[in-house]
Amino acid sequence: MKNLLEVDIKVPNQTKYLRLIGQIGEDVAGALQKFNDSDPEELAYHINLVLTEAMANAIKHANKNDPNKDVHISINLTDDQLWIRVYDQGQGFDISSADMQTPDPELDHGRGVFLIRSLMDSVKYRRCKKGNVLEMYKSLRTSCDNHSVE
Amino acid sequence: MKNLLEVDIKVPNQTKYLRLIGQIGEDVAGALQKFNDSDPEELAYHINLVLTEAMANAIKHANKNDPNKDVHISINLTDDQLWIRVYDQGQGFDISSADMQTPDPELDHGRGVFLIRSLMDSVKYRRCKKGNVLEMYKSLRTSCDNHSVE
Amino acid sequence: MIVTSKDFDKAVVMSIEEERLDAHNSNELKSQLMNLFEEGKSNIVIDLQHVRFIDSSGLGALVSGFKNAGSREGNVKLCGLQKQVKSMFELTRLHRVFEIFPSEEEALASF
Amino acid sequence: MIVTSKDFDKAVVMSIEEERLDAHNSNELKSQLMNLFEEGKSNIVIDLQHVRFIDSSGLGALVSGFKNAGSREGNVKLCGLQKQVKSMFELTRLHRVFEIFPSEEEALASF
Ligand SMILES: Nc1ncnc2c1ncn2[C@@H]1O[C@H](COP(=O)(O)OP(=O)(O)O)[C@@H](O)[C@H]1O
Ligand SMILES: Nc1ncnc2c1ncn2[C@@H]1O[C@H](COP(=O)(O)OP(=O)(O)O)[C@@H](O)[C@H]1O
Repeated sequence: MKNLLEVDIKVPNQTKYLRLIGQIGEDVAGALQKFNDSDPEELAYHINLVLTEAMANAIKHANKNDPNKDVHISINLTDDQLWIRVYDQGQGFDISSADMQTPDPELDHGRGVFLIRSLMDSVKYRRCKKGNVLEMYKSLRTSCDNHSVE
Repeated sequence: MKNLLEVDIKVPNQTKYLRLIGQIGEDVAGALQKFNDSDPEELAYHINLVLTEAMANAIKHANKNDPNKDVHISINLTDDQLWIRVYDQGQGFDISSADMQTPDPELDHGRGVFLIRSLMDSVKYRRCKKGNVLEMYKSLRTSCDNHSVE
Repeated sequence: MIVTSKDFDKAVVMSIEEERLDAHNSNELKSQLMNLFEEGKSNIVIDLQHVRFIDSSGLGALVSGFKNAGSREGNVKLCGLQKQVKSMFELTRLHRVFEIFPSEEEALASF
Repeated sequence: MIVTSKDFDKAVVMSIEEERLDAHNSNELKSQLMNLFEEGKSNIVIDLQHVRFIDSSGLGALVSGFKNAGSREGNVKLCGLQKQVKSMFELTRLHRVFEIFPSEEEALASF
């Protein structure tokens, strides 16, 4: 599978950059001509959202809001596969503890990992060279398999 | 000078991706709160344009429209400096031969390098590891030097 | 964060004049709601018509307002949800927590 | 590339229904203009009101149409330029080549 599109981004560990990262995710979605069963705006929203959730967790929980740290994000798109990786410099956490149950509707937090898991096909969190990476994968194959890039 | 923002992109050597690259350039411009003497929309347009012109030249003149080649683009933004680099896999050319004179208004081509030079503070074209790079620099320092990133 | 508030007989309508509600501005939404509670206003309609994007922390700020209003015998109701925003409430089952109305008028009439 | 054409007594108005005119679609603009010339239509108003972005190859396609029209005793005039698009014509001195009008009506009246 040829790698069609690779976007690597390094931004300061600050929430004001969430908008930029989400926007770039929407642009990448816009480069897809045919979509998964979802409509184009929905896919753009979902990519924006998982990037925003993963980056916000890296900023808050892993990098402890230290503005001198960085968040590194990579987006890889082929004809029918989307990979998003968000790297943090924290101590890590056990993602299996955040289970797939719908979060308690009365809680004012704790919906980020749930949303990511709901919208992506597979989610892994593992150690890597300089910290940890949240690795999210989504198949973009249509039912009739006539998917292509614009 | 701390590197605030780094975006690295690899796309297939196809003009249909010009829009995506230009759009990402506009997003990066949008992350700047205060601007050069220009207004925000103007700076966004200029970044979109120089990316589009440089990438179109890499696709057409260097990579000879070969759809299996790639174009590699890097955008670096600090508080007051913008660097844009566009890498091609061609045989290179002598950029000094494209001089600073306004192109003949009757010609239907030959305005790309002129526009890039008009809008950026410095432009260099040189050999690098796997080909050539067009390196464009712009200072974002305001007259009163109170520039900052949003 | 830009927020405008209008006082009506039965409730305050707070309109979020932002395209995006995320971890960068959701704390400010929480504190804007707190200000209203401290002024004794606990029946609130939040107009989301300008919000194109909401993340989990934006949802969380709304839940926190909802709980605070409840503890003061008030309520937080929502209106003007765009399609994608609405689907976030459905995905997280929050459409069963909040009363959601198409328009400000309908939300106000329900108090 | 989406382009709509309307025939008037004195000229054809060709409206570019694209946000962006760049090296990806400028050749198509050239050939759409060629089609009109081959139908014997050489007085043309190009309405750019929807074009938010134009690059050097978009400008080049317009110049090529202008020269072709001239060689057929016709003219290509422009209308509806957005602010940033207009500034590209000024930077490249093409505002001295083309007659540029605020509206389609004014462009048509000038033939
Ligand atoms: N990158 C990370 N590094 C460390 N801990 C994390 C990371 N991402 C998530 N977590 C942990 O998982 C929990 C659940 O995350 P999430 O579902 O996004 O909810 P929230 O961030 O609102 O608490 C967090 O409270 C945090 O303890
Ligand atoms: N990356 C490149 N590799 C090889 N030649 C180039 C490259 N960029 C520009 N050129 C040369 O410089 C000339 C001027 O480029 P430009 O001003 O963009 O005009 P145009 O592309 O319309 O001819 C081109 O015609 C080409 O010969």
